[in-house]
Amino acid sequence: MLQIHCPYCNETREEEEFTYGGEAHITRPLDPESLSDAEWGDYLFFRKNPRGLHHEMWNHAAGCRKYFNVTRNTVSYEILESYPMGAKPSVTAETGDKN
Amino acid sequence: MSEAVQEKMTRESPVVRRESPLHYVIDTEVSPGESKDTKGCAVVLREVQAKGYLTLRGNSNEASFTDGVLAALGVSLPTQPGTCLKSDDISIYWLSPDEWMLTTPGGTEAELQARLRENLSGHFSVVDVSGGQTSINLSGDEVHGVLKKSSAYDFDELVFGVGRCTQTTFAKATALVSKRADGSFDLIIRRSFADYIFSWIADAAGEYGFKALREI
Amino acid sequence: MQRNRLATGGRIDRQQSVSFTFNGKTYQGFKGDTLASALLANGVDVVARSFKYGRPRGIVGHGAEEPNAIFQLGKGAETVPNLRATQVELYEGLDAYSTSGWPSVDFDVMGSLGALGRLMPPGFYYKTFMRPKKLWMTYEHFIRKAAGLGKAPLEADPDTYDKLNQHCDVLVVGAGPAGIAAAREAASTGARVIIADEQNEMGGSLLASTHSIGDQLAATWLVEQLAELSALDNVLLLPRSTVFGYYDHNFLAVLERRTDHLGLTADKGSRQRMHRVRAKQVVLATGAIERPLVFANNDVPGVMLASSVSTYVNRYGVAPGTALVVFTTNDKAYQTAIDWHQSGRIVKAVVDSRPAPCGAIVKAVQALGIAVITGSGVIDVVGKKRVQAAKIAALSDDGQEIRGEIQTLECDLIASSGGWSPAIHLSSHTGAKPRWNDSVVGFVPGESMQQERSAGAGKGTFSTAACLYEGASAGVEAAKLAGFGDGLVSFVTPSTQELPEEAQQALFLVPHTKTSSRAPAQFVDYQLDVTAAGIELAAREGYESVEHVKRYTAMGFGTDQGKLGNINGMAILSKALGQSMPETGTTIFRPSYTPSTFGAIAGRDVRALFDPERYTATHRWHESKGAAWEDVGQWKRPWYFPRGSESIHDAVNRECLAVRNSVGILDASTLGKIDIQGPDAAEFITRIYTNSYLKLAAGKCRYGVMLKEDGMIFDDGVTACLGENHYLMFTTTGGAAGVLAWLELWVQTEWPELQVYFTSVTDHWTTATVTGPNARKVIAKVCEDVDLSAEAFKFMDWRDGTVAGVKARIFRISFTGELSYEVNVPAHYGRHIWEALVSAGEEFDITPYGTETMHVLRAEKGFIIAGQDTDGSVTPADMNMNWVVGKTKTFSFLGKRSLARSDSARENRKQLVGLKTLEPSTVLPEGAQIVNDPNEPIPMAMQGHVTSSYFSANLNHSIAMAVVKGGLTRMGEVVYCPLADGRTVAAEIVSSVFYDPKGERQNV
Amino acid sequence: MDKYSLFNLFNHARNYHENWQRAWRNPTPKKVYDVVIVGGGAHGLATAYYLAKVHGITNVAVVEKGYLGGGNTARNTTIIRSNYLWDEAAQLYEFALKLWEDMSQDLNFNVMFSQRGVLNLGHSLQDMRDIERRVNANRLNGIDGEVLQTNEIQDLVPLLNCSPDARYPVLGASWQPRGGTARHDAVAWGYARAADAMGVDLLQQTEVTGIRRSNGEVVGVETNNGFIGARKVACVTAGNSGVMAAMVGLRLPIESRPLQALVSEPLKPCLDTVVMSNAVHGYISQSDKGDLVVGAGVDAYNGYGQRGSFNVIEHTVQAICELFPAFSRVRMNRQWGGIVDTCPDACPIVSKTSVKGLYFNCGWGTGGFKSTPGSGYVFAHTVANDNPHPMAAPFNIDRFSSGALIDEHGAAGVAH
Repeated sequence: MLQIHCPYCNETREEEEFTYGGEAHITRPLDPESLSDAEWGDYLFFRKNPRGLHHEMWNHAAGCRKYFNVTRNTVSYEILESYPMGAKPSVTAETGDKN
Repeated sequence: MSEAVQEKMTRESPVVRRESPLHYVIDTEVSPGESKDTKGCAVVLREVQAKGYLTLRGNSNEASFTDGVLAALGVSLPTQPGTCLKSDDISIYWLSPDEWMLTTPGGTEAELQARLRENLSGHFSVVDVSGGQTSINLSGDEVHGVLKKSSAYDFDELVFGVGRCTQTTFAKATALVSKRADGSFDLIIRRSFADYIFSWIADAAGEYGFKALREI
Repeated sequence: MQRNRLATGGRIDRQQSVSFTFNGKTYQGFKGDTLASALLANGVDVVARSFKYGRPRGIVGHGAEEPNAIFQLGKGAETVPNLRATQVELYEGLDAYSTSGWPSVDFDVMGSLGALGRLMPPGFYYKTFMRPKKLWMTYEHFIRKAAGLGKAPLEADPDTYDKLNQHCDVLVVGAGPAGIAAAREAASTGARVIIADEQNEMGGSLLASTHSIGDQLAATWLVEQLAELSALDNVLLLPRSTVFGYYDHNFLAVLERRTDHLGLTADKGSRQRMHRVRAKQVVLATGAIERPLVFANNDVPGVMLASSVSTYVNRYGVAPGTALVVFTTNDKAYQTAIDWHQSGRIVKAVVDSRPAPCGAIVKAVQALGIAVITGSGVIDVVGKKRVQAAKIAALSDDGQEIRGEIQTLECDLIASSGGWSPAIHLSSHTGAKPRWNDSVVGFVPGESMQQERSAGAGKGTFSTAACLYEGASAGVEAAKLAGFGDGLVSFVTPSTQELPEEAQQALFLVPHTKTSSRAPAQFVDYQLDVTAAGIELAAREGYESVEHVKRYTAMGFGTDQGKLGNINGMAILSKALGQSMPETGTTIFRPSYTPSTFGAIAGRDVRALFDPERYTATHRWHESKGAAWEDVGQWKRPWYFPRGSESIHDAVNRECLAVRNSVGILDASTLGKIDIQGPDAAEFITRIYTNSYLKLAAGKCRYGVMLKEDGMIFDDGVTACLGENHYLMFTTTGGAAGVLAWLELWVQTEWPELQVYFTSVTDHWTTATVTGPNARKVIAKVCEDVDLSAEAFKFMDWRDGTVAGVKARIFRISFTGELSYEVNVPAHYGRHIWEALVSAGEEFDITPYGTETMHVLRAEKGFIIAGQDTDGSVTPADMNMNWVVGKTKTFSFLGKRSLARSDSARENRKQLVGLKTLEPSTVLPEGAQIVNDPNEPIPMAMQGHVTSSYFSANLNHSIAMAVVKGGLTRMGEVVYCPLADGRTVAAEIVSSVFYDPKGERQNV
Repeated sequence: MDKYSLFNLFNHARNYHENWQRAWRNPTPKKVYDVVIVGGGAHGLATAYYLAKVHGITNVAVVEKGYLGGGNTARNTTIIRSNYLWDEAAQLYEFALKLWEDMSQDLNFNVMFSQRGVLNLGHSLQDMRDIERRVNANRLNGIDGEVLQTNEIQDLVPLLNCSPDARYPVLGASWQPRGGTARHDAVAWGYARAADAMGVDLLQQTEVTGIRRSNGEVVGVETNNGFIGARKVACVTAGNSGVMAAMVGLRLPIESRPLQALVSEPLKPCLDTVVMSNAVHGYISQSDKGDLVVGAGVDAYNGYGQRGSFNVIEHTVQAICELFPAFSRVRMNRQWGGIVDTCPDACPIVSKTSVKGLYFNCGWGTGGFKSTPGSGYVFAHTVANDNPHPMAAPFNIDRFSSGALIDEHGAAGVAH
């Protein structure tokens, strides 16, 4: 069972306090009407679903109700960082799993 | 006096009855601070006298906002995550970087809201949520036992001292928890969950000896 | 008469005699006994029959590894199946039964048909019972009867269970020498320490040890250590507590048995307690489990683990036999010969598979005049229900072949030791890959995946001195990493007079004169009757992966999870495949380490506390009026208010008529309510809803529909403009939390530039809906400061005012189609206002109504209920609600783009229509499917289904809402609903608005 | 191939079972195959079997990185039913169910398909509306099913808590008598043995590390044991579909999530049907060995760890104790997790791809085991004809652009 650091409460809390928000950094197209059905479908449904480092959204539902991002290894479940909305991850598949 | 007039008067000054969420659950009524037959009870729950509750939202990075709050309440806004600041009758609890819970003596919530609106400008929000909350105080030697049974948050004094507050899971509901200097804990909970949380605590505390009081 | 009880010794209290029954017969034991030690003391040999072959089985071990002595305790509601006698503490009146053997363990029918066993090789059931096909369910019936151990209780559990969430810096698992040293060292740094141990007494191997530590007996040293530990308030000792699972991020589940040692049910408090432990660091000091040797007939009662024999002698003062043969591959088991000898019983011989063992302990044993037969092994056993003799043969140096004559040595007890397997289960739970270690002859914990380290026998370190040191080091290391102490070991490892050990021999299958397939059964997994021959057969048939073998033979699937058998089994497989142990690898251990009670895992979240019940402020009033309840999410809502003996239909018809003809009152407090403030509030709401709120004036309300980005409706409700940049949004009861999270999601992640704040006010307001032609009259009686006239206070307006002395907010919105006022007051005045309205309404016979009547009334008006008439696959167009979709909105509101997708925009989608049954009194079942041609053969082409259906007392005929392919273009057509009961109901497609189509009644 | 029968068991017993043939060979890979199936789970093995049996394509290899049937085949709770809501899904699962009914005889391997019936409980008025809707749809689609009242349910399941005082009382249930359970490992082994007998090569311990293409067409797979040529490559790698797709730069509308289950200690027969409850989030059956087999819902987050969160187990066990108060004293023996590929509409993808010669069969979510024979059958057809089987057509990947989703969340929900 995960323990997640909330960057707003600045505390590590139990998974039960959070809800999962799916893949992070998916931005809504600015002009949806200009997209083809396929492009729009890609935004709606298609995900990276990587085996390894994953940038994902969590919501501190039972705490501060804020959404934030987490970099987590989807195999070991190790969480490498939590960072607020709008920020960029410091650990990526490119920079590699520090540990 | 004609019936019509009588009828009119009673309508103008009707007897308004105010009921706390645990009104029908806790029989033993006490006045604030008063204690009653809690001997041998290692856990005592008391629903504290009705308070006013306001949810305040705004940008604490703007001095105008923080100054406004200080001016309106005489208490400065806690900006440290998980902390609360109190004056004699007003408490401010940090809920999130832009959200706070204010408590004030029952009946003063409207006036307090007005004061805030006078002193605040720009983008903020004040909402009266008095009807939706109640405060319960948990005390006694086994209060930590009840907390451990109810929440995965670590309330050990090493981690959670006076001046701290946290909104967290409590059984299958949530609570805003803070600690008093006397070692007891205050829980602010939502009205619709009050019956459930009460039954949960009564069940959890059963083995320790449990008493519930309601302040009127 | 406990014939195997020694005159002295053991940790039992001989002053306290305890009587218990086993299979109906009464026996005596002592306080401090386990059920197993007491049975052995009483000379009970056969305690079970084997699963497949019905062979007699006796007690083999003394702890979690015991495969045979699996019993049913007690009867009725308090019975517990499948308890391990070696872990059951004896108490007065304990009542135990074998879980196998028919008619009894002493005479078992299966056992008497021994020869049949040959027809039951591994996987025989995959090869048979296929014909005739229709008989399989009959075959299965008997297979099921034959399988299974104990019986589940048939009544509700009389006990309660609870959970404590624990947080600590260092959790130590196991309270043997290593664990105690670790805990003591970690505690000395000031760290918060928890030490948990499965047994009733802490001490592990020390409890049965005859060694001394320093200048004290191990037992005395132990007492001092535990006293010191329990005196510290930064240490929590958890005896009788099994750490059964090790989960991610150092979460460990610990099951504490609080009262099981006193009786089946708890007198007060919880029977068992689960500790949900978050530990910064963990020390695994879980010890090791002795491995039996695999030889022919090694399952005959009287064949035991060497360490178990020692434990029964030293810890329980029980000598389970008279004449002992020790069969070992290592030095350790020689201690058993010494212990047995010192108990005054005969040691026939120590049979050692090693060609020339000459370690110190070997000499010590010989010095006692005990015969040591080297380079030999016990290859077979004489006896059925009890060992009568051991057949011993000389072995080749590697122990793989028989050399020379076979001699028979009479004895009634064989203590075997094939070495020790570290208990790596918990480390394995974390995903750490076990490593094979040749000198340990076993798997040791792999590289840590969590903040944990192993110490002592659990990682292959066996001498007490070394365990103490390793434990201490692990303790300080863990503390340091948790932020306490300097990581230096403070305590000086005391001296222990342990003799140096010689290398053991790796021997996993003792040869027989015949090949395994023809030799008498050589058991690897006792509980599931898995033999060496079975494993070799699996390999021959191509089941080569260790997982395949496990699954094909069922090895390790028992309640002991292969604690005894797995290593031997894997080794036998390796040999059959001609590969090394590392190549074969091991199966993965899963929680639970030992079985854990469902009730304890559930905790207190059962029965009334299973899920919160949410109440409105007027709940008790409804209760007092005998409301029937509907569960809506976690809310309890009045469903209808039956009077006297009214059926639901009578009550609902009465309520419906009352509302349309006079006035009714509904508790609408459960609707979600969200306060929205900020300069961009209107813009934000307009992006979320399909219609626009930019021009909504203060004092006005508007109805809106929310779509997910896929264009499908997920919630709806009215939003009111309370003032400049200030709105109140109503959501459905079930949707409240989801909608708030949805709003926060968009403003926090996608549109942070929009200045808007949301606050849930659902609980703050009590909402009393007064609806019906007389609604205005009722409100007028309790509210004077609002001009209620149709001109001043219009439909879809709201006003602030005073109702019965309470500041209130009144909305003129209507879900019934009648003149309606929704009175909102802070919930602490909810009951007051409700009663005031009811008494004000008395003269109009104001009628409280529930959700069912609400549903009927809105259906008469064709108003949808999100979640009933919608199912996540319908668009506003499908609901015939294009009027609520803003065509001219500049911003592409959520879900808009999806509406244009080829499938979402296509013709002939299912559309919301009304249905009128041709036979007016027939009410279609909700969920009925619709076809065009009632005579069409199966499979029929379904056109849609009925989403809502009621009898309308006001219209005096049934009404239904349905989604039908192209329904909006099919008005007047007749469709058919073939029902499960054989009826086919014909209905006409009509408008979904059945009542007051022009909407005049709500505008008066 | 050795015939499996009681008669043969006698014969072999006389020779101490020393002469049983191997269930399948351990072949050395050929240079090139007509079809390489990636993934040696039951779906992949079934695909191979039907390619050989129905389409006569026997130059086939099944490439498995671990051991046969070692993924979700070995980790599921073996529930089989076909009472899905929408026509497309119901047809496919019902077709599978019909194949299940003959599987043991067809494969000459007893997969112990036990048609003990499946109950889906309803705890709220909306549950009951959904159940009525689904059962009516099933019946008109020719699928057996009925709606049971609480007292009828109590007769079928004496230990079920049917009290009206329960927190979420049982208001009714859907009942599919032909549903049930099967011996999961046996399904993989049965298909493997039968496929092998027709010449299919089963290559275990062979991990695909890449898919080789030349001018847009598949030509084979790179593996840890070298390159294996293939005219067509069919991926059936539940729990890894995204990773496979990434090898050719494809993305899928799939998220891989942990799905957990647990078993009790073996008990004498005490539960004769499969009981599922979406509302209280748990489902349970009793295996022939006597274990209570309990399933949980899918974990909230993506994960390939074959582990989930313990609180999911806690909630599931709470549900079981709520439904079966007598099981509260029963004990959990073992607990584990699998990885399921979940699609946005809880329906699978059986589809050609933009890469010629590359096919995907994935996204079965919680429906994988019960669909095994149907999945293999229609996928074999799709691969053999380079054209989707009519029953597979609706499960084309294009539906995620057109919006023609087949939303089975209601019917799939937590329950399997």
